[in-house]
Amino acid sequence: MPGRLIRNAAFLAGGAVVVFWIFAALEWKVITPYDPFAVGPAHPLAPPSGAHWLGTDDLGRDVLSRVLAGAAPVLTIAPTATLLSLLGGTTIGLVAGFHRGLLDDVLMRLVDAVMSLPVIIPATVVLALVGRSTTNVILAIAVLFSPLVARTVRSAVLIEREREYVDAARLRGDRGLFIMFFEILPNVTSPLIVEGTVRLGYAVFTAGTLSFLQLGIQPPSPDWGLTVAVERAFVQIAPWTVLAPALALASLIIGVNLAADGVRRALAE
Amino acid sequence: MTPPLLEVEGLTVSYRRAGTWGTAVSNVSLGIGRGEAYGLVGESGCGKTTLALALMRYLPRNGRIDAGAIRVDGEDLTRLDGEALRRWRGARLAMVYQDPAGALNPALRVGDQIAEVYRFHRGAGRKEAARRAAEALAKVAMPDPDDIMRRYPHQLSGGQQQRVVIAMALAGGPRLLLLDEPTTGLDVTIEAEIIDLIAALRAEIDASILLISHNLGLVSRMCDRIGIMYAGRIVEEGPAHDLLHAPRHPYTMGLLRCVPRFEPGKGRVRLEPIPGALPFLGDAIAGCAFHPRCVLAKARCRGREPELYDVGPGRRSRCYFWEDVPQMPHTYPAAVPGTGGTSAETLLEVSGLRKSYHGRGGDTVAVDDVSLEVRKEETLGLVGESGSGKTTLARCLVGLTVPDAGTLVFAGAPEPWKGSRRGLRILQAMQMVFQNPETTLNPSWTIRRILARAVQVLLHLGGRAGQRRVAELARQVRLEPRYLDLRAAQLSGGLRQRAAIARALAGKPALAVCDEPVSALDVSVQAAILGLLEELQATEGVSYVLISHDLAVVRYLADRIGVMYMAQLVETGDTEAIFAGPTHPYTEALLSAIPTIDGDEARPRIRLGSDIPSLAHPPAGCRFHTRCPRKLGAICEREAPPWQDAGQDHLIRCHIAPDDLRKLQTPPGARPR
Amino acid sequence: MARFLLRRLGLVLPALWLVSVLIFALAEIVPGDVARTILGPYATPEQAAALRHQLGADRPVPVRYAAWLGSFVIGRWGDSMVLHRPVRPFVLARLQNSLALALIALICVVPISLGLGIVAGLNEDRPVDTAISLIGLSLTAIPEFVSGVIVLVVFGVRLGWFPIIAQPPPGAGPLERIHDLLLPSIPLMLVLFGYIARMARAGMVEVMASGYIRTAVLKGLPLRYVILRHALRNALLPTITVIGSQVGWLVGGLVVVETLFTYPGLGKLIYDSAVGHDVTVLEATALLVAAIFMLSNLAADLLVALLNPRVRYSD
Amino acid sequence: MNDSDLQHELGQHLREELLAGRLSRRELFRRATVLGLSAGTIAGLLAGTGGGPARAQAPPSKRGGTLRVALVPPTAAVDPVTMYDAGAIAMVQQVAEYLIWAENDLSLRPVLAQRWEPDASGKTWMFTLREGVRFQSGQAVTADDVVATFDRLTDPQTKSAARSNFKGILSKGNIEKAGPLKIVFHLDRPFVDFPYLVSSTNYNAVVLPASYAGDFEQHPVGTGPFTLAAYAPKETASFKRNPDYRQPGLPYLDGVEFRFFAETQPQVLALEAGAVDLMVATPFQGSQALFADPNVTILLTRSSKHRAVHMRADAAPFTDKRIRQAVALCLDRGKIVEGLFQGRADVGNDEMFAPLFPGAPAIPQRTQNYDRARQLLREAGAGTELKITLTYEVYQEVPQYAVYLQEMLRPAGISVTLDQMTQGAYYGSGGTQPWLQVPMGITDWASRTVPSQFIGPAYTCDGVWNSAHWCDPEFDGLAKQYDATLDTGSRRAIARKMALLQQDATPAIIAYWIRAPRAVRKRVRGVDASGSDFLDLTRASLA
Repeated sequence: MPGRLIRNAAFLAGGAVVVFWIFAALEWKVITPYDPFAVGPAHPLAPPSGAHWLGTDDLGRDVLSRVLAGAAPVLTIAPTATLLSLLGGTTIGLVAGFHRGLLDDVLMRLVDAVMSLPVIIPATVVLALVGRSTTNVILAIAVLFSPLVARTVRSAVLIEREREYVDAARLRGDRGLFIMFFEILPNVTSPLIVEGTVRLGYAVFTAGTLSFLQLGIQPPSPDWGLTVAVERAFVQIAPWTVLAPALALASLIIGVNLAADGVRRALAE
Repeated sequence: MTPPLLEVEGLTVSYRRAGTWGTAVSNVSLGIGRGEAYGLVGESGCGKTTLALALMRYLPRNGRIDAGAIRVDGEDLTRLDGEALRRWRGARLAMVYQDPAGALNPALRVGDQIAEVYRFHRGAGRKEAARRAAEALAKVAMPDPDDIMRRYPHQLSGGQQQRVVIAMALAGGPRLLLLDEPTTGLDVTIEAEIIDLIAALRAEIDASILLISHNLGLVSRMCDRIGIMYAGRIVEEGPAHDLLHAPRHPYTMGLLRCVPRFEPGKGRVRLEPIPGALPFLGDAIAGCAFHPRCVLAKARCRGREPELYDVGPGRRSRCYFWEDVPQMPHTYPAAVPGTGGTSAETLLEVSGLRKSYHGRGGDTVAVDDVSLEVRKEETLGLVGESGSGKTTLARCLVGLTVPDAGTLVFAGAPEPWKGSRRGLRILQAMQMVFQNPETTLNPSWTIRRILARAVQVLLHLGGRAGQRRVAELARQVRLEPRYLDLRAAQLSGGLRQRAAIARALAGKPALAVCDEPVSALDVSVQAAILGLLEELQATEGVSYVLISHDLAVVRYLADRIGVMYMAQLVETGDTEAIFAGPTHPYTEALLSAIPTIDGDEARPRIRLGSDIPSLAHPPAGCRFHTRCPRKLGAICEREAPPWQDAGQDHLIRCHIAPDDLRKLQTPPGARPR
Repeated sequence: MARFLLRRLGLVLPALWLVSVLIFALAEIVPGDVARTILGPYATPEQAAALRHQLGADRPVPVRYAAWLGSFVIGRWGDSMVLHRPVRPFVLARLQNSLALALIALICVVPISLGLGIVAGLNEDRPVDTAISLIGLSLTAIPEFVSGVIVLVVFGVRLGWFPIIAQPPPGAGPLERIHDLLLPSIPLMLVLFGYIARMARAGMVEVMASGYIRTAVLKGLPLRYVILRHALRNALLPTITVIGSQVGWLVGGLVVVETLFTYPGLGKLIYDSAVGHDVTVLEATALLVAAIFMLSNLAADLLVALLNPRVRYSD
Repeated sequence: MNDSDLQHELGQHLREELLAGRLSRRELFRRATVLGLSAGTIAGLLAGTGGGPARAQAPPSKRGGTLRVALVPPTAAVDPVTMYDAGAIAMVQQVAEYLIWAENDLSLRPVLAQRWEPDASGKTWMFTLREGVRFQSGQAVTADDVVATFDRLTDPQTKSAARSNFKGILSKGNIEKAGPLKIVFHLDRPFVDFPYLVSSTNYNAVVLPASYAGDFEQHPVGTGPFTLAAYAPKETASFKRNPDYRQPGLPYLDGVEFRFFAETQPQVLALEAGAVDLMVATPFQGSQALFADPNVTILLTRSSKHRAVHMRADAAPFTDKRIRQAVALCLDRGKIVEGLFQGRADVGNDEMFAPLFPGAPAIPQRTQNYDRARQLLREAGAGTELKITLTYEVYQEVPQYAVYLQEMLRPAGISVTLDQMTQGAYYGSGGTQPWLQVPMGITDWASRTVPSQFIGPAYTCDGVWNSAHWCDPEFDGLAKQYDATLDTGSRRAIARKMALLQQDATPAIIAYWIRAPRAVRKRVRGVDASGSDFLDLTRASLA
């Protein structure tokens, strides 16, 4: 599998972008030219210059430093939320797909209900409910994505459960739980990985949107979605304050999607 | 010989997989005369389908023709492209595919799909094309062509779909008809009808035929000349009769010896499996491709690859030692004392088994009131076409499916139907071997872990004792220890089936239900597995319920046979008694439909009229009356036939008494039984 | 076929009921309350409590839910406690706006993305395919608020081609309405393009590798005819389902774009009523969006069934 | 119109103060209007002391046209009695009028009330209504309407926030109809600035017909220059010219079109693109583009609008006032005003007498002093690292202010965790009202015309909105005394004592007093900025 990945140009490009942002998220304290939180009332909204390559924001803080530091919140929220949604989703999908019957219908109706509302609405209400903090954002995204993961896992399980090795396991007298988690689960990891990588892209997208609606991370965090939300008021006179975080967010999502696409192709071959 | 219609010269085709190119067809040359039927025989992975696709210039994107020429009527197809190639296809060359359902567009009416050939090749208008399409359908013996025209593919049976494909192929008036495994997916009786149809059509249109198949019987019946392919090369070629009765290549001889033939009874003639495994498509090959598995192989065979030497009138063989082939030593495994059915003690007794599924259009009865018994160390064969209910019956026996009614008594004690409520005793005692080697083993487990788990659950043997039992099982199924630590994907079909059998034996079962255990395997590998099952019965004393649609396999292994038709048992009895006759008219039709290699008992061909009725609305009275050549009359349509005894508990469910059946079924002057 | 319809409709109702319970419960525990929304921060707690009592907002939750459900089921959507206006005309006017925007976005983006998706599918792994796939992938990745801001400034303010307040005057003709709504629909189109093009491509690739296309080609039929008559119909089926699933988002999920372009759509109304605690409006709009989502999915599935005889004629 | 002898005597007192340099001309003019002196008398007092009042009005260049206004939408149904947000207030102010209009310089302009005068004790006020004024329903305006209006606002059952302003000053039933156009207010305690409480400052106090039943949107009846023609919540509101408005020839405009925007940014874009002519509230943060736009004029007025950074005096860690003082000493107020408003605000001094208010006591200005702050923290035993949480709402420049505070407190060893909430959540509901409960918070205060309107509710022991929970009986006494003293000289002395007391205790940091900007297109005439985002379009016109 890794052999094919390396040869896939899209994967390399996407991977490079993602690695860059991960590096930024871990090392921003070292690599940022200025302290991203240091306020500079003397020079708010200064255009890009020698001193400040990407200019300064409304509080005079260096935009480049904040964009680099901004990778950290997104890259803690999105992967964690995706992982949680994978765990939750897989369990629901396994149980629903394997047991069928009433349990399956109820779970799937729940999935329909949650999915029928555009992601923003439950997120709004959930975050307003439990208050705004990074952990709550992670929980909100995980809760919202689990049904989608469940749906994918369920369809994969529906195919596997008809396979003869499952009958053989039943024939031995193995219990449902063992069959689900030890026999079937290892064989649905491939669609799970694909779903996981796709979810990661959406998690970054949703985390950014939640911050934009000021429901997610709190100032003075350099989070990109939040920065775009706050700085978009100055978009005419200081477009760099909005474009920098916006393009950073877009680049990360594209990077993740390209990498995901590469993984999917490699798995499919 | 008139100039050949098709002339293939030095054709070499290779595929690119994961970056590396592997040759699938290497330096093949063959010729087919006008109106001649050429049979191309080979097991999976020998490159026969690749050859067909290359002829049609429809190789997938990762395939390419490296060298060679394909001349039809003198024109080299490898030179043609674009419009010229398009005109050739359909008009000069036509193809019939293995999977008829997949070959028809699900979203278009069948009539339109045939008519469009006339519109494009014969320039016919819409109405004219429709008329000729209906005509074509009539030609392929389709009842009520106008109704069929308006139907969609999913509304037709397998047999009907294949007939439509044939009609489509013939619509362009092709000079060469390519048939790639045309009947592999069909039931035996339907297959017979399609074969007869092709034979009849051949006479009408003066097109040559290239039939590709793995079934020697089928090819011997249909074709004038035969070519045997192995690992992308033609290893032997010649007139059908001469080749089959006096093979000049070790592989051909091996194939003939491993196919269950129609000599009576088991225990005397053991099948001779060809040792080793089939090479994967594209493996690098040194010297003669067959030498690793060849009994006659000598040092020379490993050197340069032999040519196709002339070995007789129109006969060629790619073997240095072709003269030694007739005296090729046998590779019988050690003869095993045949115990077959001696002990009368009943192991399993099922009575009144009924299982129905409630679908949208009311209930479909899959198994209707079946009673049977299996004796110790005996093999009961269950034969029937698809939809006869034999698999459902098997799943009910082992507790995977819960029937509506019926009782099951195992070794004297009644047992619940639901698997999860069965005690360890019966779980150990009754296990199942499944059909498809691809999915019978968990792909992410190693063989050792699969067997260890079975031993752990069934015999509560963990740790060292468990490992010892696993090693013992591997020995019993002749699975070398080095395979134990591999995953299913890394094993060949035959090895996987051995592992599956080992898993079934984990709990020292008394009865193993085998659902089509060999039908998904190549012929040479089938013989090895059948031999293994037979050996295990002798050494472990395990009895089998063998489920198969292949009468030859059942005849070879089974002591007693039950024939099922549309969810009902129609005949039970000892194997020899049934083959000797008299038999239920359906069994008679089944027997006659089996294509046998020339020279075996040629049976009078019985054609079953219409198609198999739908199981949801079975015919009243005797369910076979709609297709029965021996139908008495109204009685068959009204009353369900009683069980009639033909001696030595050979029971036949038919209104015709057994003796009358015997008279009807013995052709004048045939050898008395 | 009818059975298929009945069964699916049967599933919609329980799901919708589940949505209403979900919304009521969540809105109930969101901090802040309707009295505060009406009276503002400076009213004393006693005054707020008095208003809550007057509005019956202090009754136990199940009682209020039952009262709301009772009237909602018989068609009385009730009045907005905050705006003292009947909910139905207000919400339906907003629905009309949302549908107009959704329609314009769909009309513009569906043909383009289908076309390009099919072209990509026919030229699998060739440069044109990689290009289209990459563009699709990148455009879907850009959140609406990012592309919205950029589009707003460039076309709205700097170039002035389009009005930045996406509210066509009441008497505007269809052309003018489309012109005014084009700006907010651009971010939607960018997101949708990725989804639809990728699915169309995947559908085409799968169909071109199928048995019946091989048969059609080997029957000597011209390639263009094979694509149009045989391939296209089966390739587009999965795409219809994708489009169906996006309608729900297009109608009710655009709070971000509606805020940016001051467009009075359902998305913003749901957001405001959720934060402002206007439960009657929230329930009506959320259920409306949920119903539209489920019905559009059902419509898509029906269309797919109609186009695919295997389902249409299943006995 | 003759003034009572009391008013004459007070007038002379003001002239002496002016001549003694203890009173500016502007303060004399303002003080005189409060006391109800007629324009003629005021002109006499100012005679010979410099330029006349700068109220000359340039003649309008063009009549007619429709003015398009951008503002925040009303959050709830529009009802003058309970309205509190800028959107609803602006709508009502086009249709209805007050007894008195408080100008930006806090002078009082008679509207429906022609004259008013206090008695000697400042406890009883006599108001005379203007004659011949009609409601838009055609019905004449009488004392009954005014009595009903104020009974409605002081009714214990009312849900109007105005009742808190009248608490302890005016109670229901004490409003006496003394004639067809005469009303007498009997106050609970002397309140020299009472006219402000019935002026536009108390935005709920518009005069409505006695028959008003709380359904303003259905029956919008007032005496204002425009009538409400159509209203689509959260979208648009359109007004038509009131043909028989009490001032002939006014208003100049044919109509007004309100377009509602939930956020500032779309309003800025709309104004820049010319889709609207006037932006009711133009917070500097977010509208910087307009300040540099050639075809936009920025109207500016001083106001008492401010942000109070309260620190609860009754809860850790701020119980010790030295810690509160230390926090206050960390702020560089000049830098904050420069960063947040580019200088468009006056530096505050942690006390309630804003530069806007006349007679503001000049006490030493508190400036940044980290050493003193660190010393205070050591004395208070706060150790080297003080952890505090600052809660605040997302409103105009408040979030940026919070970040400034966080940065400026760090050098003193105080680490601030920011807790941001929406406005709805910050003001809370039922039991939880964060702005009155959190240890440290930033609360936005709209402009008021009189310091006691801040001091009473927020800094007295029984103050309804006392976020800091600060209680100093001496301070309360001084506050009551301040309200009751007519004489400006002694009032300033009391104010000085109160300012020193409050600055020392520092219940809340008042770092700046915002100047309220309002952006208009060049062609808009006759409109003024407003500290409280009020919108008076009586004299508005389009060039």
